[in-house]
Formats: sequence, structure tokens, C-alpha cells
Amino acid sequence: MTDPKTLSPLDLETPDKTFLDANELVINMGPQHPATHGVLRVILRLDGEKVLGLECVIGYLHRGVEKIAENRTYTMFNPYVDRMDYVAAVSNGLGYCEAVEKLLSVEAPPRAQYIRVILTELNRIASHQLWLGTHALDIGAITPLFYTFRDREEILKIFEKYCGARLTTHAFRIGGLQYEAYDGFEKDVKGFCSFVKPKIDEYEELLTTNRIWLERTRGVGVISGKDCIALGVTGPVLRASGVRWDIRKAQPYASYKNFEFDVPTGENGDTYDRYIVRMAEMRQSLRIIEQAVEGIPEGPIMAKVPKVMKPPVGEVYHSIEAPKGELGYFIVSDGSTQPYRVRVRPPSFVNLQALDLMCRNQLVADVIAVIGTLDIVLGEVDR
Amino acid sequence: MVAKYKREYGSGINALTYLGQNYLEVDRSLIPEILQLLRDDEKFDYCVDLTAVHYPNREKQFDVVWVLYSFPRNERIRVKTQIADGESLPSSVPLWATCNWLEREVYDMFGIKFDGHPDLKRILLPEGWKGFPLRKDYGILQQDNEWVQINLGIESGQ
Amino acid sequence: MHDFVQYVESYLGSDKTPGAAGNIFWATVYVLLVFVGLSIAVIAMNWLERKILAHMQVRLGPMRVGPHGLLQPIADALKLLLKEDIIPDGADKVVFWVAPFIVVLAAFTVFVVVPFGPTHAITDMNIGILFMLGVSSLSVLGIVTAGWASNSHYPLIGALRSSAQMVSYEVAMGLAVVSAILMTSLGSKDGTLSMIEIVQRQQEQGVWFLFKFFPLGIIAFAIFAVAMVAETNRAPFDLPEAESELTAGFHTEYSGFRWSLFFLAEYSAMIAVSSIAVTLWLGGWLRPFPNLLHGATWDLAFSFIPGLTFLFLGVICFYNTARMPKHPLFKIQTIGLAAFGAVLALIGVVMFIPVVRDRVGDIFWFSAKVAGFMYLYIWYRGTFPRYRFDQLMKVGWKVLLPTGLALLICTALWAMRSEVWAGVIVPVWLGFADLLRRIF
Amino acid sequence: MNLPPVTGNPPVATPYFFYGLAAIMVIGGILVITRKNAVHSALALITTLLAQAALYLMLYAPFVAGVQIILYAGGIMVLFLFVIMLISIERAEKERQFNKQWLVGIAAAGALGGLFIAVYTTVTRTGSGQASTIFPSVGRDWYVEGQNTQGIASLLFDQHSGTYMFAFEIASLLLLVAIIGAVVMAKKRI
Repeated sequence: MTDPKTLSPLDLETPDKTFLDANELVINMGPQHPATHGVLRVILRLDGEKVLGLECVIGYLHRGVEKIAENRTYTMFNPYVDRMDYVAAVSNGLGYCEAVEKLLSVEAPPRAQYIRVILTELNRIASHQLWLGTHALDIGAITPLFYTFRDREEILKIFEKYCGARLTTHAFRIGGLQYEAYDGFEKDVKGFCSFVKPKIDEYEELLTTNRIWLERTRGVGVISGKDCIALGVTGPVLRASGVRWDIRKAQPYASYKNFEFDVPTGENGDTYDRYIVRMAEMRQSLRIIEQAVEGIPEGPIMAKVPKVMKPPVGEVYHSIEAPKGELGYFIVSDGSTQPYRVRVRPPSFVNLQALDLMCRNQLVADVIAVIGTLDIVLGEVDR
Repeated sequence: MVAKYKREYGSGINALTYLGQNYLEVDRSLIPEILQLLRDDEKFDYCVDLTAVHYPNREKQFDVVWVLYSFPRNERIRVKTQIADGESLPSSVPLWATCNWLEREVYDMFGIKFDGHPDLKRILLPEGWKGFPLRKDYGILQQDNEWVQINLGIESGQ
Repeated sequence: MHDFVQYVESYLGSDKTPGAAGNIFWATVYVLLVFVGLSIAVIAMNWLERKILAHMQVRLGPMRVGPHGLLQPIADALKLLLKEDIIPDGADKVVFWVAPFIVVLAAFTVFVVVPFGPTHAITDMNIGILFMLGVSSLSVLGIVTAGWASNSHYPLIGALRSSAQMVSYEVAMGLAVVSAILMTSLGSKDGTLSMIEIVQRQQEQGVWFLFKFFPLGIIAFAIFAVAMVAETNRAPFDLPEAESELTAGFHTEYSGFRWSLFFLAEYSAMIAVSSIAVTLWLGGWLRPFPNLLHGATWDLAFSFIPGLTFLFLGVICFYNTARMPKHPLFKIQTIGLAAFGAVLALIGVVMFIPVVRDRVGDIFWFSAKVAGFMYLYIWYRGTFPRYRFDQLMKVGWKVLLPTGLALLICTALWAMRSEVWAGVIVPVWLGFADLLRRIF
Repeated sequence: MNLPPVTGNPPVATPYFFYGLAAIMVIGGILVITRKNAVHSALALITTLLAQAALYLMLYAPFVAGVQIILYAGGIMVLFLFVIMLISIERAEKERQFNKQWLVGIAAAGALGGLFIAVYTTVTRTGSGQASTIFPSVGRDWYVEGQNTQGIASLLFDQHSGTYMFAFEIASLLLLVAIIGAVVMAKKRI
């Protein structure tokens, strides 16, 4: 295993006129490529089919979210965060709202926190389902995609019933929630839990013991826990490498300390372990949801926050465990209605950095598998 | 820990807490040493984030902020330093490999150079773009018209 | 007119294929029949694949064009024909133009020797199976040249992968085929390579080669069944056109009509290799259970099955006609489905006429067996992820090839000296167990 | 219309087919040596080989035809194409195609052609005084019977008439040596 610090930048200048003479070729994958999950461009340096190294070219989806934040009020910026990791919009919103709440020194009431947890965990399942479908599709199994999308639909239906939107939900407000849980919310969520449990088994039935799946994922894209930490890789990727670290446990936020759940970890840090970890995480999320639904307290859903938000001068860093890893917000306030600086610490962006290390000496086909297993969303990488 | 460093480095270091979050204000000259110590002695083995804030009215225009986390201690700390426009910082890539892209992003957005970075170039914006968008003097509608016209073949990206 | 009737009658009484009889007229008719039948089969396969795959994946598949999307393949074909034909700038125009035709020619030519029945083949060649393997291997040329002529990285890599894959799996495939051919040479007779005679030997020996020399026949069949999927570049061996890696592989730069030729070739190649498998191991046109259920009565009973099958399909159509929404918008679709059902039922009824019944039985059984393979192809595609290239090569060279060699030796031993065989059977069983372990 | 003939010569073996195939072969052969693009040459060579296979079929030698298709057109030529594709076409196109020895080449080709004609037309007298060419009449009956495959097999492997077995095995051994040699030379490390 190469030390991540010694990874040298690629020499991409050598022209490749012929295959045979050069022995190495530089191939460009993306930005319009079906397996790069959006507009990621990867420049691969190959020896035959073996990857000597690669370089990611990102920024095709750069919208300047951080700049926009400086020109909006705290409330106005809230919907923008949904557009970063658009498959886990609820998590983004949770992180932002909690960061601003911290800056304002308010705390959302318990009822709001429970509903937040339910929606966030539902969103985690949805995100993992989308990941599973597309990842399996990248490896060539086309069927799981339809299974997962069928079941993800149920989650989106709950979101739609709750706040009217399916994808970019803008579900939370600074200080709590805008909407009370609709009638039958609890029944819907409980129904979903019992509906999706056998479905997760169904996905596993298709893949977990499938021989080709094992061959394609075992020992592919291995990264050790040490390298993960050095590269700042978080989330399921870190846990699959054997580091039992989850912000929900390590530094609980949003009443996560009230729930019992395990943090699944892997051993080998390969693609298969990451798959297993994410499957287990879906089950753990269901556990959390079930506990939360049972115990939703009565009470207000909105804390007392001023109509015009002017947080005191200061700065705060708050991070949550998004489906993809540590999602952090670093907000600097200058006492005005607009944040002076909002820095988003995007898990996909940092995790993507590990792609080079994970792909070295693997085959081209594995690059696809590893991109899939990192579970990146380009909206978040580029912001 | 802070007291120890305080003794050693005197006024170059300043430990503060705001909203329960600890941060160190460190003088630019002490940055390499302090970061090295934090990583090796204090076991802040995970660099969560590296970013900057622009204060155009100050003499030292930029705050550069490292957000560090220690797995053994389960503790976060922020390290802040002030530098002037045009001043450069030593790269932290040898300490935390993750700083590679993070430093590139800071360079991309603020134009802060990091010495010893293996491949310091723009990351989110295209090569050849002029200007650093997250500086306060860069308007939200501003863009590098010349670049857009040459590379995209359109009058304006607005 | 009288001459013509006599001509037809003389043919109907003939016990030879048109090629063997040296009759150019009938051979031409057969060529056209096979060509048309094959095109219909490809169209049907297109629709079936979408529908079956869709139902495996909890969706409906094509539903808009025609009742239950029955006209979808035709609409697709029209679309492809009307599409702009793009030849990339840097492409080698002549080769780019020729490549799809090579593939199609290779895919269609093999059907010259496919035996749909003892007399229902265009011709019977002395080297039938060799001819099929040889000509179908020519399609590699088309794929390689297509990939090269596109002058683009992805097609080139796709073409290289595809040719390496096909050349490698041909070896294992050939070994499995030879083992089946060895089985034809038992008894007083010489061995044969003729497709028709291979089936006749199975009839004479009273056993399909699948079950002969148990488990050798099954192992040979298994090797062939794996290799044929790889040969036709289908999932899970569809690396040459691995969407997620190489966009579309060797035909990335092709569009419209030329692309549809590749499509046509792919599906007819699938049918062709399935025909080989059916002929060699599954008794070709022979009906199932010839030993268990023998005698004239059973023959008669089995000869009704083709008609009954079509009647059954017709009934399904009528049932679904009844289930159609009663909305006026669906009127045309309802009528269409009913008409389609009527056509199927009519075909079924015609198949009960004794003259027809006697002559379509073998074609039916052959097609039914091939259809089984087609379903397997779709099933694989719905279930399996894709192999990586090195794994694919490993399966080909390290699993299938040694197994094939051992199998060949065992078959020869068994065919020659059964007592020698007794000493070999234990290791073979062990090997078989190992193979099963590797596969599952 | 005639009744379908049950026996007799199938109509394939007519001179017209031969002339057609021969023309294809000659044109293909000329294209092979005149095309500057190596891939085009290879394709022309494949055409020639396929036409040759068809000629074998005309001679009632289906097995040889089948082997020709599988080995040459299907196997060897694919590998040829493989290699050709990987080398730079642009560079090859710039090179001068004919070197200065074309006169010698024509002379050699002419001599070879003359030799073929001479051999083909030479009539030898056997002991019984019967005239025949140098081609053996032995085994011709197999061709006519359409039993060519079995005929070749018994020439190669039969215990009594298997005269070519040793040569066959030696040739395969030679090929094996060639393969191993190629691997040794091509592989950087083993």
C-alpha cells in the first residue's frame, strides 16, 4: 500500500501516439460518462488495463454556494444547502440549521428534534438505496437499481406528504420545524419500516452471496483505516476500514443520544465491506426510526428565534454524520443578518480525494467500482 | 496543554473558547510548529477542514482556519492564523494528506499560496480563470468574461 | 401448374435437405424462410427481452406502442432506419462501413447448416459443426475492425476486449464440442460432424448427449453454456459493451442503421450458439421423453403440443383483451390485441392439420429448446453483475479450459474402454464437485 | 421445371464459380500488397482466404475448408489485425512501399508460377503405362464420396494407412516450441 502522502502528481503531459510504443496511455473518463455519477472527469494513466494513477478534475457543477451564502440572510440560505447533496437534502438542512442554532445559542425543542431524526434517517436510507442501485448498475447488475428505486419512492412519498417536496425538501427551519407532522405520519413511518425490512433482505439476496459480485468487490479499492484518517475520509468508507467512528455516537447532536443503535464496521476496507456496512447502516437507521417514532414527545416544534436573525459576532463549526460522511458547517457571523462566511465541509469532496490511492494498481473496471463505492454526489463535490 | 504551549511560545498563541468550541489563535510564524505538535503530541490525527475568511479592511486580510479532530480524545479544535494578502503559508500536506485538495480549494477561492504543496493549482474553477471568488471584493455577479468568451464561445455566462 | 404441384409433392416426399438434394429452388426458398424467420425471432426476442427483464425488475416495460408494447420493436426498427447515419470524422470510412456487414454476414451464414428438422435445414454439411464454429468466429473480425475504424479509445478497447474474449472462449467451447462429437462415434458407426447426423445419432443411441456418460455430458454442456454466453458478449460477460466502463464498447460510434445491424447480429448469434447447444446436447428437433413415453399414441399426443401452445398463447391474448381498460382510448389497442390473439389461435389451429402437424413438430421442438436458452440469456442479464476482464480470462483459461481438456480425455476413455473408465471415475467426480464449488 | 435430382453432381462445382472465386482471390491478393493501410491489407487477405476456403468446398474438401476458415480467417487473421491495429498507421502510410528489389521480386514470382505450371502439366508414366500427373490418385474416392473428413482422419491417425501421423505430430511440436519461444521473447519478466 502506498503512503498517501507520497502519491506524486501524475505526469499527464507525455503524449500517447501509439499503444505499443508507449506502453502507457492516458485516457479521459468523463465528464460525460455514465459511471461517473454526474460530471466528474477522471484522467487515468494506464498500463494496459492497470491504473498507474489518476487525477480527478472537478468543478463542472460549481455554483458558488459559499459565495451565495454571504449574500443571503441566514433564513434565505437554508434552501440552498439542499442543492448540494441533493440525494440527502434533509441531512444538509439538518447540519445547517443546527449550526445556525448553535450560533444563535438556541436549541430546537425535543419534538422537533425527534421529527428531524426520523426524516434524516429516512433520508439516509434513501441515500443508501440510491447508492446501492447505481453502484450495482456500475458493476453490471441492473436489477437492484429498480428494486431500490421502487422502495426509495416510499420515502419520497413520506417527504412529499410532510413538506410538499420530494428531493430538495427544505424540511427544517432554523430553530425547529415549520410544519407539524401530518396526521398519520407515525403510521406511515411505521408502515415504511415494516415494508422496507424484507426489501433490504431482498437486495442482499441478489448481491451479498452472488459470486460475481464477491469477485468484483472483494479486495477492490482497499484502503486502510490509517490512510482513511490521513486523507480525512469519513462515513461508511472509514467505518468499513475498521474505524468505529460515527459523529452520532462520538459527539451526539439532535437527540441521537436518546437512541440505541450500533455502528457497523468492516474489517478489510474493500468495496465489499463498504457494501456490507451500508446495508447494515440501513437496518440501524430503521432501528433509530422505530425508536424515534415510538417516543415522539409532545410539545412545540419551534424554539423562540427572532424574526430577523442577527447572531452575535463569532464563529462556529458544527458537523453531523451525513450519509456520506462528516458534513460540517463553519459559519462566521459579523452580527448582521447575513452570514459573513459559510464554509461547507463536504464529505464527498474529501472522500473523492482517496480515489487516486484506492485505484492505484487496480484495473480500469475497478475504477468504476471504486467511484461507485465512494458514494459521491457531484453537487456536493463542486458546490 | 494550552498552558504548556503558552509558556513555550509566549504571546504568539492565544487559546479561546466560544460556544463551547475551542480554538487557538496562532501567530503566522508559529503555525508549522504548532500544527506539527498538535498532530504528533496531542494526537489531532484528523484534519477535518481547512478554510479561510477574508477581512478586506484589516491589515492582515485573511484568517486561515484549520479544523482538527482527535480520534483518541474525541475532541475538536480550531487553529486560526492571520496572514496578509500575498503572504504564503507552509503546506500541511506532509502532516495530513487530506490538506491537498483543501489547500487547493483555499488557493482557488482566496489566492492564498501554500509553500511545498505538491500540485497547487485551481480545483473548482478552470485553469486560467482570473480572480478569487470568495474574496469580499469579488462581486457575486462577477465573472472572468475573457475566459468565458474564449473557452465557452458565448458573450457572457450570466 | 401441374409440373409445379408435382415438384412440390416430390419435395414433400423427399427425405433430404434441399442442399443435399442439390435443389437450388428449394434451397432458395429455405434461405428466405430462415432469413425471415430469424428476423421475426430477433424482433420477438427484442420485445420479450424488454418485457421479461421489465417484469423481473418490477416494472412494465414497453406498454405504449401497440397493445402491451407489441409494436415497440417495429417502432424501434423504423426509428433506427430513419436516424441520421453518423460516420465520425477521423474514422476509416470503408472499414467503418464494411464492419457491421461482416458481423451480420457471419451471424446469418451459420444458419445454413442449422437443422430445424431431419429435412428442415438449408443444407447438411459433412462438416456442419465445424462450419458453424468457424463462420461464427468470423464475427470477431467485424467487431475488431468496427472498433478500430471508429478511431476512438473506447471502441478500440471494447474491440480488443471482445476479440480476446471470443478467441479465448472459443478454445473451451471447441473442447466441449469435440467431447460431444466423440459421443457420436459409438457403436459400429463412424463419428460425424454433420449437424443432422449428430441429432440422428442421439435418436439412435436413445439418449440426449446431455445425459450420456453421466456426468460427462452435463459437464461438457455446462462448459459450452458458459462459453456461449461469453462468445456472444452477453451479461455477465458483456465487457466489450460494458456501459459503465466503455459507454457502448465497439459500437459506441455507430448509429442508426449500422447500429441496428450490430443489434441484429448479436441476437442472431445468440440464436446460433443456442442452436449448436440444442443440437449437440439437447437432441435437436427430437421431442422430450422419447424413451419414457414412447409409442404411436404418445407420438400423436406430442404432435398436438405445437398447436396447443399457439392456442394457449392466443387464449392469453384474449384473456388480456378482456382485461384491457374499457376506456375509448384503448379501443384500437384492444382490437389489436384481439386480432393478434386470433392470429396466434389460427396458427395453432392450422398446426392441428395432419400434414402440417407432421412437418412442424420438429421445428417446434427445436425452436422451443432454443427459446429456453434465450430465456436464460435474459435471466442472466437480470441477475448477474459483470465480470472484470481479468476474472473473465481466469474463468476461461484456468477453469473452463482445463476442465474441458480433462473432460475430453475422460470421454475418449469412456468411449473406448469402459473398464479403464472405472479407475478414472472417482477423480472425475472430484473434479466435478470442484467445478460446482467454483461456479456456485 | 425439372424434378429435383436425387443424385449426380451438385451444381456448385461449375467453372463459373471457380472463375468468380479465382478473380476474388487474385484481386484480394493484389490489394494485399498494394494497400498502404495495413488493416485494409489484412481485410483483403481475409477475403482471399475465404475465397480459398470456398475453392476447397468446390473440391469436395469441406474439412479443409472448415479448418481454413477457423484457423486462418478466424484465428490467425484476428491476431494479425490485433497487432496491426496497435501500431501506428500514420507512420506506416508515410513509408515508401516498394523497394528497389521489385525486379528480382517479379522474376521470383514468375519462376514460381512457371514451376507450378510445369508440375501441374508434367505427365509421368507409371509401370502399367497409364498416364497421370504427379498428384496421387490415392484417396480421391474420399473426395468424391464427400467423406473427406474421415479420409483425412484415417490418413493421419489410422493404424495401417496413417502415414502422416509422425509428420503431423512433429509439426505440432514445432508450433509448441514457437509459442514458448514467442512467450519468452515477448514477456518482460516471467
